[in-house]
Formats: sequence, C-alpha cells, structure tokens
Amino acid sequence: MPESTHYGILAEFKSPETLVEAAKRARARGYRELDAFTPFPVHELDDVLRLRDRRVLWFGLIGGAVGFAIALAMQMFTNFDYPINVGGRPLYPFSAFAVVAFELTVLFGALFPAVGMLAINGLPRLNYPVFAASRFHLASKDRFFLCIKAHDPRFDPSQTRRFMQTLGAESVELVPA
Amino acid sequence: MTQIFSPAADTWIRLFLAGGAAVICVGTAAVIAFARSDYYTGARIHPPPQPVPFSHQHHVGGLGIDCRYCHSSVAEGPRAGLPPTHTCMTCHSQIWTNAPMLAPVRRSLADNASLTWQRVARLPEYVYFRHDIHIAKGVGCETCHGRIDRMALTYQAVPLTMEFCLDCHRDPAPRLRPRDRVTEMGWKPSEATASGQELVRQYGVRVGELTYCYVCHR
Amino acid sequence: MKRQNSQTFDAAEARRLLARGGGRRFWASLEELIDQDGFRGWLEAEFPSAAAVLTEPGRREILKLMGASFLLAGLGGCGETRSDLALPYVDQPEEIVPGMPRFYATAVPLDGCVQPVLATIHAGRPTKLDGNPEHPVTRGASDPFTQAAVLQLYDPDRSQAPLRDGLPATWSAFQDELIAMRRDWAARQGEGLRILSGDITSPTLIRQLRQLLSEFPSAKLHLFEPIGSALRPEAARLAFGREMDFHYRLENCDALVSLGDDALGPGPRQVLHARGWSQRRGESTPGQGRVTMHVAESVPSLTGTVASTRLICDASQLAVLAQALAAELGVAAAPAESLGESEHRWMTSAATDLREHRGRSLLAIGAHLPPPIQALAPLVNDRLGNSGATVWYGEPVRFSPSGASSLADLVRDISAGAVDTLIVLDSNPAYAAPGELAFSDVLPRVRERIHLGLYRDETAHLCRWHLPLAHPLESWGDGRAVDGSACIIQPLLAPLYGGRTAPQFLAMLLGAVDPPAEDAVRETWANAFGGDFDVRWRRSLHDGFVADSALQPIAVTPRPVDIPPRPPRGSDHVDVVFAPDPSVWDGRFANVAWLQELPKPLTKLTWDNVIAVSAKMAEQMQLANGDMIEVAVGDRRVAGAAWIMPGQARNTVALSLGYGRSAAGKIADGLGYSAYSVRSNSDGWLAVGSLRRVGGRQPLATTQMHHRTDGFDFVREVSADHPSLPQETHPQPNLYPPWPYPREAWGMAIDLDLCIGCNACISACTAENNIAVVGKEQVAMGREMQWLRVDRYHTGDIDDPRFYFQPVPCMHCEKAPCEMGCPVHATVHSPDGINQMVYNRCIGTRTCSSYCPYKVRRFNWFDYRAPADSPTHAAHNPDVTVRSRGVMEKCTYCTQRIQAARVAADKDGRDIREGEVVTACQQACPTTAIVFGNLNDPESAVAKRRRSGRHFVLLEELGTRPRTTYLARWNDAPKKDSS
Amino acid sequence: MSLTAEESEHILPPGQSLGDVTDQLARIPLHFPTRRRWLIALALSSLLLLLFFVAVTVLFTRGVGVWGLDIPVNWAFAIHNYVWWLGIGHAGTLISALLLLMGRDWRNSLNRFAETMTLFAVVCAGVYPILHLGRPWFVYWMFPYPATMQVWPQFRSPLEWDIWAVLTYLTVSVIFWYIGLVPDLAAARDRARRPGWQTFFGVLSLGWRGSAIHWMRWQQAYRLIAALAVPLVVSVHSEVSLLFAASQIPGWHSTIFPPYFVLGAAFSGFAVVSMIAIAIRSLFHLQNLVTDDHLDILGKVLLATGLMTAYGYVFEVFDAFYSGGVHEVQTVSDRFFGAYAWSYWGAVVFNFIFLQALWWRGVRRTPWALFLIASSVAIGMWLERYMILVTSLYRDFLVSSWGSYTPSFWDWATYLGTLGLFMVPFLLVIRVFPVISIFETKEVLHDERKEASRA
Repeated sequence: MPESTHYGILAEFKSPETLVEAAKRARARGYRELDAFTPFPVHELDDVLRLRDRRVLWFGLIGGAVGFAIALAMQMFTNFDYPINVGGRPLYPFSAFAVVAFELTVLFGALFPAVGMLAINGLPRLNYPVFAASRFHLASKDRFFLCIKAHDPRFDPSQTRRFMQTLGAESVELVPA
Repeated sequence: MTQIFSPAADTWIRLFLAGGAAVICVGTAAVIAFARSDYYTGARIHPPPQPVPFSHQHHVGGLGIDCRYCHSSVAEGPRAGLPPTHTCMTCHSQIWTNAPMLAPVRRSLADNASLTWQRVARLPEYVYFRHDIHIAKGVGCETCHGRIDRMALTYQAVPLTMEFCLDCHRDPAPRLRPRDRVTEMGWKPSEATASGQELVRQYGVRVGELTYCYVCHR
Repeated sequence: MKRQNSQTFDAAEARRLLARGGGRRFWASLEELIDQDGFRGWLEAEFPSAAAVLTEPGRREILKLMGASFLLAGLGGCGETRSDLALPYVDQPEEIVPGMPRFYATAVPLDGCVQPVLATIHAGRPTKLDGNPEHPVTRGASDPFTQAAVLQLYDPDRSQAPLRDGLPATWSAFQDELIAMRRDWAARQGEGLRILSGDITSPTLIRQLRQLLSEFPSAKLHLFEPIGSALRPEAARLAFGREMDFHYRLENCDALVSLGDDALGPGPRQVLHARGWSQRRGESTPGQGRVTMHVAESVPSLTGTVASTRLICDASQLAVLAQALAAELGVAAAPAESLGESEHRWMTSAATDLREHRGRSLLAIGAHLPPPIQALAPLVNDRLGNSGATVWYGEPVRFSPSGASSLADLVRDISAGAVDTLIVLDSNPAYAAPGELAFSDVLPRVRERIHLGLYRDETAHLCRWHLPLAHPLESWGDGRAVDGSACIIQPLLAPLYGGRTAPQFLAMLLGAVDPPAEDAVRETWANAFGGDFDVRWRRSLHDGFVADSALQPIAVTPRPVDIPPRPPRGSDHVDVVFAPDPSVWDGRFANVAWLQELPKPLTKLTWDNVIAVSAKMAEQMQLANGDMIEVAVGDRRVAGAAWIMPGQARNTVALSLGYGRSAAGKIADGLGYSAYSVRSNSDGWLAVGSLRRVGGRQPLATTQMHHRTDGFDFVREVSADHPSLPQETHPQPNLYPPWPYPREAWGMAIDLDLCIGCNACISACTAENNIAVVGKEQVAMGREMQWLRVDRYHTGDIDDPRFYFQPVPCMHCEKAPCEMGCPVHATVHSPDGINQMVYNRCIGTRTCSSYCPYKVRRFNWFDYRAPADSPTHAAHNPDVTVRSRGVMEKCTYCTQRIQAARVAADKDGRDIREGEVVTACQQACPTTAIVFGNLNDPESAVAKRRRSGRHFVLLEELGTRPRTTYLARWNDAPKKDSS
Repeated sequence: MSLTAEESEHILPPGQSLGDVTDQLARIPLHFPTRRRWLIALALSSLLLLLFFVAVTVLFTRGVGVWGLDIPVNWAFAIHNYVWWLGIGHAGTLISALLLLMGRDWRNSLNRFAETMTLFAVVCAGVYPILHLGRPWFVYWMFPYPATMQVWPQFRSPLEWDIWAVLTYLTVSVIFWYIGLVPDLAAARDRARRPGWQTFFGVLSLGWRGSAIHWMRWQQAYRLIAALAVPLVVSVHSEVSLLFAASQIPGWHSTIFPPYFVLGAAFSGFAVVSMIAIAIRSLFHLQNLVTDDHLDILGKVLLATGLMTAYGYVFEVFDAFYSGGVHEVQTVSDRFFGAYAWSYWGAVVFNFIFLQALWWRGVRRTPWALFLIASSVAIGMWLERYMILVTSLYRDFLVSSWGSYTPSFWDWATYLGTLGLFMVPFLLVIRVFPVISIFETKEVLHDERKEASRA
C-alpha cells in the first residue's frame, strides 16, 4: 500500500527511561525517521535521536545585533537630522545612548528566537496527524510516545508494528496521514 | 483523541497572523501619510467661501497689480495686511461701480464696517511668523502662497507644516531671489541673477541659526 | 440727522451689548454695533469722547479696531481664537502697521498725583505701561501700581452704566435731573451743596472746581485722601507757616538719617527716590565715598532693609529719638524722656554722620509722625546746609484751597443737617473714612447723593446716583507728577463701558450737556499756552507732559517749633501703626488680580493683609502666623490674622490698609480686614491700643515659607575689609566640550546691593509675559505662576535681623539640567545661549522642574486662562503665547523683545546694539539693579558687571554655568554691629 | 543564596503521580473549583478598577492639578507608585529566569503566577507615566516617528530611556510568559472536553504536540530568553533609578541608586510573590505543590534581599555625610527629622523590623505569619518610594523654594484604582490558565523520583 496513507506508528511508554531504551533499540534496528512525544523535555532523546539544531541560538545572536544597530542608528540619526544643543551636552553622547541600545538589544534578542523557534517548529499547526491517535492526549499527561515515521525507508506497517510491540510498549497504533 | 481542528484551520490562523501584521504596518504608514496629505494640511483644497469672490488671477495675473499695492505692510511689519475697503474703492468707485458682486464692498464703505474675509493661509497661534524679515531676505511671496496669479479663488497653496518651514530654514539658498523680485510670480533664476548662495551672503542670512525654537515659537 | 439715526438705533440695546463686557463676545458685540445703522449717531450722543477721538487723526482706527482687530490681534492662544476670520480696516490710517505695537505717552494717577507713563498699544488696545523715559520723575522706570493699571482698565467688575437708586439709568437721565438740581443750587447760592474729593493735582479739575465754587459761592469743597501726604501739610505749616512740599534729592545724599520715613517704600515718590538713591549708591562703588544710611523705625520697611544701621524702636519712641537728635545737633531742647543705651548710640552716630557730611546729608522724618516732630527736620537740614542740596521745598503740588475743609467737617455738617447735596468725586469715604467718623452712618441723611467712580464701591451703594468714571487710560485729563510737572492724560481707546471723565462730569455740573471729553482739558491748556497752543499742545501730547512745568524750589527758613509733651502710655498698651498696603495701596487697587497675587516685599504674602506683631510679642502671646488676633483702639476693634514680623519693635503692632472691602469687586471682596475701622480722625497713623487673642486661624497664602538663610551662601556680602569675593579664575572642568556662542551670548547680572525688593520687576514681567493669576488657594498650594520671584532672606537675631532681597529669574544655565531631562525636546538651548521653553512642544512631564536646582519653572496645573469671554484677554501681549493647561513655563529673557530686535537688526543687516534689548524687569527696575545684555561684548554693561569683584554665581558648585549672575551686597554696617 | 539544603531533600511531597498533578492543575481552569470566593474577589477588585476609571476621567478632564502636586514637589504619587509597581514587577522574571538558569527546581511551582503578577504589575506601572503628563494626549511624542514637526524624542532624557526600558521589559516578560505557557496550554487542550475550551486552548497552544525536536528548540529559546531577561531586570530598575540619580537634587544625585533600587525592587517583588503564593495555594488547595518548603525558601530570599536593601539605606546616609555636601546633609537630616520623617521611619520599621522574624524557621513556614510580614514589606517599600521622592524634592537647594506636599483625594483614588487594575486581570488569568506550570512540575516530580530510586 502507498506510504502516503500513513503518518507512522506510535508506541506508548510509561516512563522516559523506557522510551529512551526503545528509541535506542529502534535506531539499532536501523530506523532513522524517529520522533518522540513527551509531556516534558527528555534530554537523553536528543543524543539518541541525533537531534542537532543550533539555529534558535543564532536567531538570538542576530536579533541582539539587529536591535543594537537599530537603537544606535535611531539615536544618532535623530540628533543628526535636527541637531539641537541640549543642556550643553554633545550631539552624540554615547554614554546616554548606551541605555536604549541595551534595551533594544535585549528586545530583539528575545523576539527573534521566540518567533524563530515557533517558525522552525512549524507552529502554529493546529491539525496534525498524531492528534488523530486514540491515546495521544496522554502525551501531554504522563505517557511517552515513540513514533516511526512512514517515510522511513525501512518502514513497513506490519513489521514495524510487530517490532514496536517487542519494545514493551503499552500500546501501538498506526497513525493515518 | 480526535483532531480538534480541520486542516483548513491552519490556513486560517496563518492568514490571521499575517493579516494582523500587515494591518499594523499599513495602518502606521497610512497615518504618517495622512498627516502630510492635503486633507490634513489644508493645502490645495477648495477655497473657503468669501464675502466677495475676489480673483487674484484677474487682479495680479490679468491687471498685473503688485502684491504690495493691497498688502501694503508686508515689508514693514509682521503681517502683510489685508487691503482696507478704501483701497478696493480707489478703483471700484470708478469701474464696476454697481456690479452686484461688489455690493458687500460698497456696503462696508457705507456702513464703515469691516469686510469679513475667511483666512486662507492660517498658522497656529503659537507660531510667530513675520512677513517683513522674509521679504527683506528675498523670500518670494510665491514660495509660500503659490502662483497666486493663477488663482481665480484664493486657496492655500502649500502645506504650512513645520516641515515645510524647516525645509527652507535649514537651506534657504535655493528659495532666495533678489529683493526686487519677491512679488514676481513664476520667477526663475538665470545666469544674470545672483545665485542663492550669493544672496545668502549678500543679505546676511544666518544659515544654521534659523532652526532654533524661539525663531518662530514663544 | 445723526439724532434721527440714534432714534432708529436702540441705544439701550447698544449699551447692554457694551456693558455686557467680556472678551470676544464683547468685541463681537461691538462689531455687530458697527454694522447697525445709526451707531455713529448714537456714539456721538453717548460717547462724545470716542467720537471726538474718532475725528481726531491718528486715532481714527480705535473704534474700528475695537470692533475688528481684536480678532486679528490674536489674543494669542487664548482658547479657540477666531484665527479663521480676518477683518481689515475700512479706512486704514497711514502710520498703522498691522502687528506692530505703537506707543503713546500719558499718565496714570496715584493719590492725586500722576505717574507719567508710556503705553504700548497693540491693535488699539493698551497692553503694557512703563515709566515715561522722557520724564524726570520716572525716566522709564515704574512701580507695581503703574504696571497694573492696564489690567484695571479691562476689569469686568468696573461699573459699566449709570445707576439711579441701584437701577440702570442713562447719562441723559442724570443730566436731566441735573438741570433741576442746578436750578435749586443757583436759587440758594449753592447752600447745602458739598463736593467731596480725594487729593487733586489736575489743573483742569482745579479750574473747573474754582469755577463751580464761584458760581455757587456757598458750596463747599471737602478733601479726603486716606493716605496722601499724611501729616506733611500740618508739619509744613508749623515749620514755614504755610503749606509746602518736601522734596528729597537722594542722588546728592551721602548720609541719610531716616526716622520712620520710608523714602524707598511704595508710593508716588518711590520711583523718584529709588532712582536717586541707587544713582548715588551705584556711583559710590568706584569710591566716591559710601552712602551711609541710618534708619530708625518700628516696622521693617524697604528703606530699613538697605540701611547701614537700623534702629528698632517703638513707633511712639521715634518722636523722642527725633527730639534727642535735634537737640544733639543744637536745634531743639532735649526731650523729657531719656534714650535707651542702643538708641543713644544710634543717635550719636547718626548725628556724627549728619555733621560730617554737611551739605550732603539729610534728616528725613516720616510724614506720619506728629507734625511738631516732623517740623524738626527742616531745622536740622537748614542748620547743616542741606536745604537746596539734598532737600528742597516747593509749592504744594496738591490742590489745597483756603476754603477746603476736611471729611470730619463734612460729617459734622451732615449731622447738623446742613448738607442736602453731596457729590463724591472718585473717592470712597464709606469704606476708607476713619471708623471714628462713622461716615456711612451719616451719609444717608444727605438728600441728594451723587457718586462718580470706577467701581460701584461701598460709597456708590449708599448713593442715589452712581456714575461710572472712565478709566484714566480711556480718558482725557491732566495732573501733576510729584515734581509738579504737568502731564496730559490722553485716551488710548474709547471708553469700554459707559464711563465719563471727571472733567466731563464737572463740565456737566457747570451746565454743559454731553460735554466732549477733550474740551475741558483743551480749554485749560489753551489758556495756559496762549498763542502757540497747537504746537505746544501737540508737543505735550507727544511727550506726555508739559515742558518745564516742574515746580521750582522756594527759599524758606524754618521756624523753631515747640514740642508738646507726649501723652503717657499705659504699659499694657501697644503702639498701633497704620501703613498703606504695598500691593493694593489704600484699597483702590484691591480688585486688580495682578496686585493681589504680588507677594508683598517683606512677608511674601498674597491675597491678604495681616496684623504684624514682633517675635517677642508673639512669644509672649504664643501666637503663630495665621492665628486670629484682635486689635482694640478705644472702643473700636478689628480682628485679623497675626503675622510674626522679624525686626519689628517689641510693642508695636502694624495694620495695613486697603483690605476688608465689601464692594470692591469679585476679586477683592471679603479678603483680609479693614484697618480703617479702628482708625481715628485726629491721628490716622499712630494709635494706642491693646491686643487680644481671639479663637481660630486664617489660612494665609505665601510664596516663600522659609526665610532664614544662615549656613547657606545664596546671597553674599562684601565689606570694607573684604571688598571682593574670591573670583573663579579658570572655568570649572567639564566632561563635555563647551558649545560655542559666536554671535550674542545673552546674560543678566543682578546687583543685590541695589535691589530694594519693590516688586516692580515682578509686576512688569507679569504684564509683559501674560502671566496667569491663579488665586489664593493655588498660591497657598505653591502653584503661583510668576516667572520672576524676589526671594527675601534674613540672617541673625530674629528681633534685629539683616534683610536681603534676591530676584531670581531663570538662570539660563549653559549646562542646563532641565534640558537634559526633557524627553521631547521641549526645553532646549538657542545659539545665543537662551534656555528655550517651547510650550507647544511640552507634554508636561515636569522633569525639567524636578531637575531645576533653582526651581524657577512654573507649571499650568489647570487651565489658568481667564474664561474665553473675559475682557482681561485684551491686556495680553500678542507677542507672547498664552499658555494652556499642562505645559511648563518660565522666564524667557523676554525672548519676544530679543526677536523683535533681532529682526530689526537683520533688516538693516547689522548686529544688535548694546541696550537695544531691554527685558521687562530691567525696564521697570527703578534702581538699575537688573542689567541685561550681550556677554560677548566686553563693553556691555552686563559684561562689565561680570568683571566686578562682587560678582558671584548662585549655586556655582553645581556647575550649571548660569547666564544670570549676581553682584554681592555691600555690607556697610559699622564694625560693632556687623557679625 | 545557598539552597543546597533544600536541593538534597525533596521540595515536593513524594508519591504524586504525573497524571494526578496534570489533572489537578488542568482541572482548575476546566472545572473551576472555588467559584464563590473567586467571584467575591473579582467583584471587589472590579470596584477598585471602577474607582480607577473615575479618577482617570477626573484627571483628564480637569488636569493634573487635581493631585496635590506643586512646585517644588511636582513629582509625587504618580512617579512614586510607578516605581513601586515596577519594583513589584521585577520578582516574577527574577524568580522565573534567574532561578531557571541556576537550576533551582523549587521555582517551578512559583514561576507561572510570579510571571503573571509581573505582567500586570508592569501594566500598572506603565499607565502612570501617561497619567502624570500635563498633556497625556501627546504621549506619542515620546516615540520616534516621522512627524511633520520633524522633531524627535530627546534620547539624553532618563524618561525617554524609561519608556524603552519599560516597554522592552513588558514585551520580553509577555514572550517569556507565553513561551513557557504553550506546553501547558496543550496539556489543558488535551484534558478539555467541551469544544469551547478545546478551541480556546487549541488555538492558544498553537498545536503544540511535545515532539522531541520541538522540545529541544523550545528549551534553547526559553533558556536564551531567560538569560536575556536577567540583565534586563537589572537594567530596567537601574534606569528607573537614573530618573532621579541623573538630576542634581540632593537625596537623588547618588551612585548608590541603581543597585539600591534593583535590590529594593526584588525585595518588594518577592514579598508580593510570597503573598500571592500563600493566597493561591490556599485558594486552590495546592499545598501539595506549593509546600511549606517553598514558603521557607521564599522567607529566606525575602530576608536576604531585605538585608541587602537595608545596606542601601545605611550606605545612602554614609554617602551623604562622606560627601559633606551641605545640601546632601540637609536632606538626610530632613529625612530623619523633617516634615516627612514618618515616611522614612515607617519604611525602616515596615521593611526591616518585622522582617527580622524571618530568622526563625517556624515563622517562615507559617503561612499567615509570612503573609503578614510580606505585606508589611510591600507597605514599607511603598513608604520608601514616597520618602525618596518627597523628602528630596520638598527641600532642595534654595531655602526660598522649599515647599510641602499633601496627597489629594484623587492621588489616593488613582493609586487604589491601580490595585484594581492589577487584581482584575490577574484574577481572570488564574481563572482560565494553569496557575502553576504543569510540565515543569512534572519534570521536578520525575527527577525527584529518579533521585529517590537512585538513593
């Protein structure tokens, strides 16, 4: 049958430990297109699933730089555009500009990663195959799900399902695309 | 658990977010633009109703009467001054003596009561503009009042915003002309005439000192 | 023809419109009028003065202006100005340049004398008065009363139409009745006809009164001035056997000894004396000898505050002191009483100085001291050869006919039923008569009571006829300045309300019908000038006074006087002294808001008068400021708020006149207490009374709560042994590079040695800069708006402190803390170094004021502008924005004047000349304490002062680099007193 | 602050399953437990809010003169409460961000409502700079936009800095709060049964599904923002202090001000957090999640920040005398003995005297006692801000311009009004959103269970 009809197979575990264990074995089995759904971050997964993505941090760095630049440009331009003697202070008192510069650095430094994170995660995404899974609501409660995606080369509905059961999953479910 | 949202929902929410962002940006731009529009500045919009449909086009463009004939105090004082009824009557006691159009003028003279004109070029009360100094430094009437000689009915020619004033106060040179040309309409500089820079020097225009607040505000 | 018009024209309606008063509505109504047929005819009938003015070239525009240009004149920023309307003249006079002020010389009366002024006219409305620079008395300087006259002109509370038995009537109606009255007077030779007036110096009025009295021989003139020249006339009579005026020449005076004579205090002579004194004191700095001043007084006065030695003794003791001094100088017998130790020391040193400076010294004795005592002064001055040098005697400036009698006589005659017609000429006896006379009780017994006055005051309420007097600024008239020179009073605009001038009124009494205002005055001077009338008349109008009309000194030798023994005084009694109020004088200015809000020089009180007691007295009675106390003189008593006055004599209580009005107007009614009620007829200046605490407190509004400056160096002093202050040699280091001021660098230098705290500067600033009046409650909250304040400090023992005055305008700091605090560039610096305040950019964060170390900024907490329809808007200077709610304001160095000079200079392509820009405060200052100019010009007066050894900067340690700086006061107190 | 003691032993009582916690917390919005008490609270706060609107209407129609202000004291209640509110608004982010970075697990039970408190405290603070303007309708002039006036804001002004600081702080706080909230919204969504709630939480949770890679990126963002928020908190109140320190007014012109203000802010903030913690835990019966240990720690933090603030007091006085400036010394003596000495000594008593009770463990663990002390600190800090403003302004340099200040009825009305402005939205938020971070609590529970099993 065409893969497109499936999203993948979801296996439910009781604890992060069992999930991580299962994930390891799945990778050992050669599955690569894995994902996990957990009620709270489980750090071990990052290594097991070989998750690597530093873009969010870069967003932060860029944002900070942008904010700083904007602030400085804005303050210098306003004084360049209409130069006025204010209390005998210089036109470009960087000591005074530093404050707003810092603020905007922080502002953009925070805005960029926040928005960026959602963007890369493809959020908002209200409708998603896994939501259709019968026990998936437990993923935000106390259950830990491992998912082998359908487009994994070694994915085969029946085999993979059988394999999953061997991992000691509470339940295994085939998620339609 | 079942899907709460249909796939369409995603499209909608993204549209909503994009739309919101767009509205904010466009809205801001629109406000900034509106502040400069004729609707807001009152420039070039239809002339206000006047007791007498006075035509500068006819008197200036047609008859070639000099601005100072009627606006006599423009070079002496802050205000250019509107012509007293007598000035109108110097001619109109001879010509068009009983044109219905001029009835208000005649009545004004008879009753010794002022004609009530609607101001065309209006500045806020906290702006202290002086005509005399501008004339003395060679700023043409046209610069702020436009081609008055082409106005059948007088309207505000330029947006009298602070921006408008500052443009010239920051860089007067391009807008200066020889003193004897200030009332000339459609005057263009030529090789013959002194350049703006020369005029700045000649008339001692204090470039750079014209943008501080007390020049116009008190 | 015109009469016909006036038939078709509803005069009553017109009068109602006019009388309605009130800002644009008012002017608008005038406009409507102009459109109405027959207005001019009616005008001829009702306002001959205005009509006369109309026909006179040069003033033709006035009425039209009133109708039209008030709209144009941009009552700058006051509410929704009709800036959308433009009303040109019908017929524009040549010399008019719209938007440019014009100046006319005229005069405003004070106590019968007149103050020569130069009036600034914007679009036909007077907006500012200043001393007439041509006139020897003022030389351009002025005092608060002069400054405030222009606001009184527009006072909506001024009476606006004739009243008969309190009901609106017309002048014609009055004149109709007058015909009958005149027939009656004629029949009885004027028997029973009495005229009551204040002091008169007007040649025209004098001429008319003489005429009246000759027409009705049995009629009588009564003169009554609550303050006037006090007891001087009697003193003169004692000394010279005739009435004479004493004139001081303080500019010649090296040693001045004053016994309760407040020569520099408020009054008609203040400007003259202050100028003379400051001239001598100013010169003396280079070293033509110091002016030594010995002042003995019971209540601190402006003269006392600048004295070298100040002796504090009870009012009644002054007489003894004077006697002793005279005896010391060998012109009188020694007094029965002996002097105290300090009194004796003061007396001898005073005598020494008087002797040492023969011919250049002056003994001045207060005009309110007993006449025999005053009469000692001419003797002493004569003996010392001062007569003619520092003091001279002249014909009385005030009208004092042999036949004239007093208010007391009038009361007696009324009670005797001898009076059946009383005409009150611009006088308010019902309020100001000594309580002893109970004038208001007897007045109703007169059958025919006619009152002519600016306000429907206490007297007007008791009269059958009240007739509105035209304000001096809208009148034709004349009068004499204190030096006797005759000034012509010419109208600056047609009467706003239905007023007539005093000469007009007298002309009516003399039988004229609707006499034009100008005629009587013209007639007077036609007689005086004779042949070349036109030339001299025009010249006098232009100058504001008649050339060389000043009085000449008369050589007289004083006669010795014998001094009656002083009546014994009970120990539990106190001396009660009466003094004119520095803000409202005798009460005539009570309804002028500017003056009410003017902080009184020595107390900084506004909107009230108080009963000043000495610190010792307060201690003994456990009084605090504001506690209600009662003063009893004989069986008359008055209660007021107590005020502890440092440096006041222990057993002296000071009452100030002019308050406690019941019918002065909305502004003044119900403020303070009336000291007149306890005033006696025999001696209105010093009484023996007792003091009693009554329950309750009265809230008082002061602009300065703390006065002790010990430990701070805000005001500095130099003295003979330390003639100069440590001067800053190199500028303080600053983190920031200095800003260049290539062209002008405006600056102000205030000489504390010359400041007498007279408040002329504050009131001039108020008038020039449209400063709002906020009322007693707001002042009490600390929200007064005056841009310029005169701080009063004292140091040392509270019973004998040393007083200081320090005018504090904006410092215009080069490193201004305020500017750096403003988030919207609403206060920034100009290339000529002015700390600009841009009202229309201000959003009211008040950061500038919080950061200002001098607290010179003022904030519009509410909308302090007068209601849109108030005529007082007409007093506004159109060149200065009227500030709206929620914006900060402060001293601008009169930037509108700088800009005007700037434009004038630029038009001729030159630089601004030294002296071309004069700030309002500088212009008004009678002592040249304030000097303003360009610091970049080493020859400018301000630059010179900056180089003086007495130069210092207020709060210099803050490094704000102020442009306003000070010269230290010279402490010339003898060693033993100086601490 | 050494909390190692708490670390070793469990902050949360053992034996709670992840499921129970999820249900317990998600149930609060979905099946609101204490309707009556909540409604009463809401009604009272709404009254205060109404008062606020009345006061503001009067203020805007009649002018800022309705307040007791004058020259010299032309800043008082408005600025004073602005500083006070902003100070309170600081604890939220501090607790949440700083302790997150320091890996202090106990913050997980507190951060959610602490952050919420921050949001609305900052809102209350934020309205004051607008209210106190003479012409509030021109407030937009403080922002740089291409005006036809061509005049720009003045960036040397501490007020201008403040606008940016406060707005940045507000924005960052909102982001931080929301990012942290998303997973819980998802949890609530999955618990919700009614379509209304499902859509509500569904949309707000943006379709969060707890995918591992999402969690990783989420954590990077969350921790990064936290790392930025901490210096932000410090900077914001430092700038607020510059509002005063940048002037030359004696009693303001001092280098101690920035740290002094920041510590004071944290102090008042923690005080209010403790009050809210105690209130919420009793309102929603969350003793199992906001435990006595939490109160104990809060008490200690309060004590610590309090003592640091006290140091500020001492140093300020030392500073004045050390400078020897005659006006500085004058101001200090005015604070001690002047007309407004009550505000100084009041601040000392309410801030530091009662505080000393927190040395006793028993007191710290007694909710009502801690609550009382915390409220006394809130009052004390309010008095301190009053003292800093009024006692400095009412007598500055020139003796002649010395004045006085008395708050008017409308001063008080506006201030009490802002309490409503704070309470109403706060109550609404705890009504519809999980008041305690669900997933972070579960994380702690799980970690502790692991430790337990290891031990």
